[in-house]
Amino acid sequence: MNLSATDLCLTVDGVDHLKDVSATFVPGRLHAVIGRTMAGKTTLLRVLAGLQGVDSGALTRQGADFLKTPVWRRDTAMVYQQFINYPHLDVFDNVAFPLKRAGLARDEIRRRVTDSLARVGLADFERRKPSQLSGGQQQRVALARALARGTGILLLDEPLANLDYKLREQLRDEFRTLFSDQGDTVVIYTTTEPAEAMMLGDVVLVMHEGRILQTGSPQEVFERPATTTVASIINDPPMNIFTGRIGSGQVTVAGFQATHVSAHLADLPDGTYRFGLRATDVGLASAGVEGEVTFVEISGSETFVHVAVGETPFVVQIEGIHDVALGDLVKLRLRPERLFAFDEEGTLQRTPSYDLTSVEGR
Amino acid sequence: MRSRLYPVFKYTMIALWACFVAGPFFWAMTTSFKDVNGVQGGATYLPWLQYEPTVVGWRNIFGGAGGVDVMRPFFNSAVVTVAASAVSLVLGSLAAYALSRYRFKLGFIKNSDIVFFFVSQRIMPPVVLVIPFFYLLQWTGLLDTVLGLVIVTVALLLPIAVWVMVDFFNGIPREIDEMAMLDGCGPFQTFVRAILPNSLPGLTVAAMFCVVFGWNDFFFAFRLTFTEVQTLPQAVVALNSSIPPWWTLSAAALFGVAPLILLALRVERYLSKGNLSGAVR
Amino acid sequence: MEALRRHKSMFLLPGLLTLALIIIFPLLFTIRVSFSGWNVSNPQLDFIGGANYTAMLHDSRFWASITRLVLLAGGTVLIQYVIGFGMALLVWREARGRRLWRVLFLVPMMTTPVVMAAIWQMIFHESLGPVNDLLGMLGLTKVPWLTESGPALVALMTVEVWQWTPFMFLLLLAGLLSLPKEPFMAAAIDGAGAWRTFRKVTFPLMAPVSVAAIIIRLIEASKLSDSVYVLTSGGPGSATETPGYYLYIQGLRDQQTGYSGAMSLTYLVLMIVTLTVVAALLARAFKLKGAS
Amino acid sequence: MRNSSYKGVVAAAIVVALTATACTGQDPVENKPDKPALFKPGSEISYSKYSKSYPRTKVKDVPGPCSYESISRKDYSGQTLKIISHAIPVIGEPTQLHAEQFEEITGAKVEVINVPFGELHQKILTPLQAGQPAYDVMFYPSLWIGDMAPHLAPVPKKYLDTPGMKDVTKAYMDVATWDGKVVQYPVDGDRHYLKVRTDVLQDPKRQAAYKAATGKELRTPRTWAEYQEVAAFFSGKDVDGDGKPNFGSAEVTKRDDLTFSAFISRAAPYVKHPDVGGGLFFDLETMEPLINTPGFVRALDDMVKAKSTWAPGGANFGLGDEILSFGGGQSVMSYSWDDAFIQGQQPDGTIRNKIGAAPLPGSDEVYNRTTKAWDQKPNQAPYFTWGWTSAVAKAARNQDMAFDYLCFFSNEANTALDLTIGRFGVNPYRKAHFDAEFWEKQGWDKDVAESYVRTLSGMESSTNRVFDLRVPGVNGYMSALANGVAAALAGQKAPQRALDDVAAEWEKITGQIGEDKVRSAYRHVVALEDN
Repeated sequence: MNLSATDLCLTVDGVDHLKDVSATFVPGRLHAVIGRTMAGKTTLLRVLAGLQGVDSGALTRQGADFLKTPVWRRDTAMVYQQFINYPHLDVFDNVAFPLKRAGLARDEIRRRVTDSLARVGLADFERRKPSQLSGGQQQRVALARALARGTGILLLDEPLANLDYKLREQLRDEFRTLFSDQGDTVVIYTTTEPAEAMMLGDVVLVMHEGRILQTGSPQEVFERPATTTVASIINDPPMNIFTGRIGSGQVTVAGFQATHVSAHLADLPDGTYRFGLRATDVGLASAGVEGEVTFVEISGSETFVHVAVGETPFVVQIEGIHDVALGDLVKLRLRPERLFAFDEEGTLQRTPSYDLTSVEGR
Repeated sequence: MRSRLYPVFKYTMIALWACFVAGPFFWAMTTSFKDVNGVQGGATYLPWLQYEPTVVGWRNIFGGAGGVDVMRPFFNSAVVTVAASAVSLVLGSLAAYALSRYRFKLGFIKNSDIVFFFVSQRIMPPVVLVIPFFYLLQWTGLLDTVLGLVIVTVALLLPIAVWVMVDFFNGIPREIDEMAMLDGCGPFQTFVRAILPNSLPGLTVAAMFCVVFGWNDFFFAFRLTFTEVQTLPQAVVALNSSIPPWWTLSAAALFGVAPLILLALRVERYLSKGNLSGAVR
Repeated sequence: MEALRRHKSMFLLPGLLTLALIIIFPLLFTIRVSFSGWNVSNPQLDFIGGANYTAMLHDSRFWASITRLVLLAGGTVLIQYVIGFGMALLVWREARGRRLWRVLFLVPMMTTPVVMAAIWQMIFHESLGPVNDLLGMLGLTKVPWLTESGPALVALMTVEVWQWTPFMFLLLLAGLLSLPKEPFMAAAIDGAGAWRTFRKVTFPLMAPVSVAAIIIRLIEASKLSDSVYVLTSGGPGSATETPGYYLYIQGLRDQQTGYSGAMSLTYLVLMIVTLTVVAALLARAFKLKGAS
Repeated sequence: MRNSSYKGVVAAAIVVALTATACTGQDPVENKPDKPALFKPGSEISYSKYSKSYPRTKVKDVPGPCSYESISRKDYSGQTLKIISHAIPVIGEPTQLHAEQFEEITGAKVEVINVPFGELHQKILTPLQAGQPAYDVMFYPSLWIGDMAPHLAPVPKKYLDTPGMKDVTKAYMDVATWDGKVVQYPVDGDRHYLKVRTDVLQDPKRQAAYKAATGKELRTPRTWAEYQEVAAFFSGKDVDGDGKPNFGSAEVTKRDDLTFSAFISRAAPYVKHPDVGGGLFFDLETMEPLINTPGFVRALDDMVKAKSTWAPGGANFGLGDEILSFGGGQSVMSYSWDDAFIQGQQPDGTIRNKIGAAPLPGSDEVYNRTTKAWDQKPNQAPYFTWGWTSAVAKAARNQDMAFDYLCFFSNEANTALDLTIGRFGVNPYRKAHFDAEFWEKQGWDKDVAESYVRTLSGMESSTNRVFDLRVPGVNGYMSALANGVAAALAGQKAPQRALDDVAAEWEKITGQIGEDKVRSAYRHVVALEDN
């Protein structure tokens, strides 16, 4: 029942859309594919769905060559970022469409449609046309259609991306229930939002420039990002990545004495490293690395202060509202025990021992 | 901001143009109720006041000596137009769908070249085509048959259908096709169940163009048929003699253009909704 | 959708092959016949080399008809564009009886050109037609509409403008109706007047539609012959003869099939080249204007 | 494979379609035995039941093989006769009318196609040349005989022996004959002659005024020079007091209409020298065109000068315009076929019985192409302009039925009625038609009827006749000629230059068709002229 991709490659006009992508997707688990825009997530889904061919590589399902199976026999449902529904059909018929194609009995169709519309909270909207619904409702219709079929593979391509913030949060929470019981279905969910991936994914795949950089449980990926790129992708705001030196028990950044070398880095030989530090682990202080404030963002109860230390940008996330002005010179305090250390190529060397309870939601 | 004179200007222009547009219909209408006495003395406009109206022109177009029988030509025109339009719409939509959704490459020939090939057929002057068509139909035994005329008319209409439909399909998100396929439709089912139902406005516009150009074709129908497939324009032109009976000619002309005027009334809302906009971009 | 490679030709081929079959034979036939002496009393595919083409080079009537067509088509299409655009603008938004006007303005293009040309022939009749009668009421002299070169050309252009302005109107109205609203709001906020809005917003936005509509009409106008046939028969003299009509005379009426084949091909090639060039020029001209 | 099965379906559909059409075709011709006649011998025949626009006139069915009585014995039920004819009404309307009658009395189904003049030649000839049995019976201008003859069925003896055929004048039997065989079925006799308003030309007051102005007697013009003087005198004057100006001359001048015939009428007396044979349009020996010789040029000069005497639009008159202009009283004189005259004599016409017929104007000198000099002698040359004729295609499925239709079309009763309806375009071609009494019965004044009959029969007895250029490709020659004439009338070319160009064009056409082919056809024409 596994869906296995081996060394999938696809190049279009000289740009790698997929590069040596190998992964195994297991039924009953939700695979969250996280990556920035253009990372190849959508392409991967389209290849899995059969909407897009590949240059090389293999795709097997239950041991059979899945690449040869045409789209309409792949037993796959897909929910698009852009709330795609059949404009000419009403909500009920939209959801019933695949069921009719599958040749189900009328009663069964009615039962399943009603059921899945109820699950997405659209029970009273059966006879509306998609154009008469809000964006969130349209996406629910698409979701209901995908769920109603009970397909072997369910693909969700950034289903929340085009919704406003509140709806997104609301639907995200609903998704957790919706996907909690997926039995034999391989669920693959792409997103650019670390929180979504962490919350929903049983397995997280990190993609960048057509490659899968890391696969693992959310904790694993979050705690042990294999590279600086992964580290930056799976954190929001992206993890601060900067170059520093370890020497004489001190970490030096941009010529400033930043902090002492914490225990988990103690066995590293002296030299130049790339360090990663989450925005929450940087603070403003009276002493430390000095930089200039370039931008201040206030979001709810938090303030994000963007600071340029020489060429290196930092984001500092602090509780409460702070009176910092553009152009101010500030000093950054780096929490030494939270430093991720990578070598100069960006490969993970040391991670901080992490307190799991601080990961949101888990 | 606008000056108060603007509405005056606006409705004056509209009225002037409306008069110009309606003029020939008015003239044909008034002439169709004249007879030789009403015509010979010079231009007259109003029945009873300026001439004694008769229905002789109208009677003459329904058979009888000295007139034409428009009913059979009407039927022929309708059959040929509907059949050729239907074939063109089917073949044209299929081809347009392919050209809108798939990429073709044959040497240096790409999609846009194929679209151009279709559309460029409109550039062919009918007079260039008609002689070869004559022999083509003769060799296939299709001269003077409805089928032969339909085939030839398809050549005229297919480019129009492709032109309108390619752009219309381009305006329908591809994701709908993809979703239909994911939902278990093969390519053909996808086209029929997911795309066509969403293409009704485009199909209406394409159908209207097909019907207009099919119905109004005189040249091919005239030269590729002998007696069996007289179409309406032929019946009207049969009255264009050295001494044309203007009243009968007018009545026949009005009868011949009436169906499409009724069509215009029915499809105006489709046309005005901007459904064509894709086709002109 | 590469997995569908196998299916795509299934959609394309029926239409493409049908058209190719219907079109390619006539083209080949015309090419072949243009090298033959096929005429009314010798209907055979013999081979006479390029004699037809040589004769054509010296056929001043043919070349005159081409020049005339360029002027006629260019002139009428320009007039159609201006009027069509004007009328589309007038009934685009708020206008009393908008639907009525829209339908009425469409009607002429729905009518059969040969049939309506017969009606126009009555209208332009010098002694029995209403045009001269109305001119007389206005105290103007009668115009020999169909018997003198200048008036005959005017009459012909009038018929063409009547018949096909609706097509222009339709395309331009469709274009106007699909314009985005934002630029107009922006212009309104800027306090732009009607004329400025038109010049800076409407016209540039309509440029692609305009180019397409003009090209489409030019293509159709290049075939102009039906109305010539009924209205003036190319007369007086050959003052209103277009290539389409001259080809008809040579190829069909006088059955100089071989010779008309040579002219047909030349005409076709000239039209394709001219229209391609015109299309490119128009696209550039409108783009420049739109940018300024 | 889906693909191939799909193609298979298409191929099968095409095959089915082709077979279907191929099978619906020719049924074997097997004429049924005669049925009882529907008419008693000598029944009264009238058209009034077919349309209100027909005169109430009744004539007797003249017994004979073509009569209503005889034809109504035939049983052609289940058969179809396909006919092509000119547009309605000229010749097209009688074709239709007699088709309807033929259907009624024989049970045949008759399909008539009416085609505008400009299309007729091509529409008939293309299928004939392609071997396509499109039409059984064809009506067309008789001068196309050179193009049509190879495809026509000779008239069987049975029909040649009918009394109606025997009564056809020699000129029109000649016109119907090709290579010694009668291949066309005469249904119309045509010629150009002069038509004048006698109420104007014979009005003493006007005669005096004319004399005062020009020093000459006002009379029916006998030469083209006189014609021009008279026309110029009346042009622009209101002669009938209706408040609108009248004009001198109405002529057919529209290029693609029948201008070439008008021009030949004007040229005839200048170019047809009674003592010079061997061709008028060509020198039969060398096949060199004579169309640019001084006689023709003089005629074109005349015609250009005549422009000032034409009504508005007169420079683009088709035959229909000419008919309405003279027949409606707008123009004082006109020359062409009978139509304008018959139109003027319509019962409700404004100039009924105010008109007269006369031979075409002649000339005071005639060009002698052998001596290349003008001979000073009065000359008249009647022009037997083409008229409508009919024929049966060799490929006609049922020749009997086709000829029976023509025989019925032209039976005495039908012809008598057709002759009186101007728009039918059927004109006297039998000796019996040259009878003033017949026309007086239609309400014509005696002198009108007599001038008409005298003019027509006078032409028959002339020995200096001009015929059309009845050779293959005649349309090409005539359209070249019309182009030249039109160019001169439009002022685009001087007459000599215009006709030089026509001559060059003619040589080219002759080259294309083949000199021998044209010569052997032209020989027949010359034989008629040089009688």
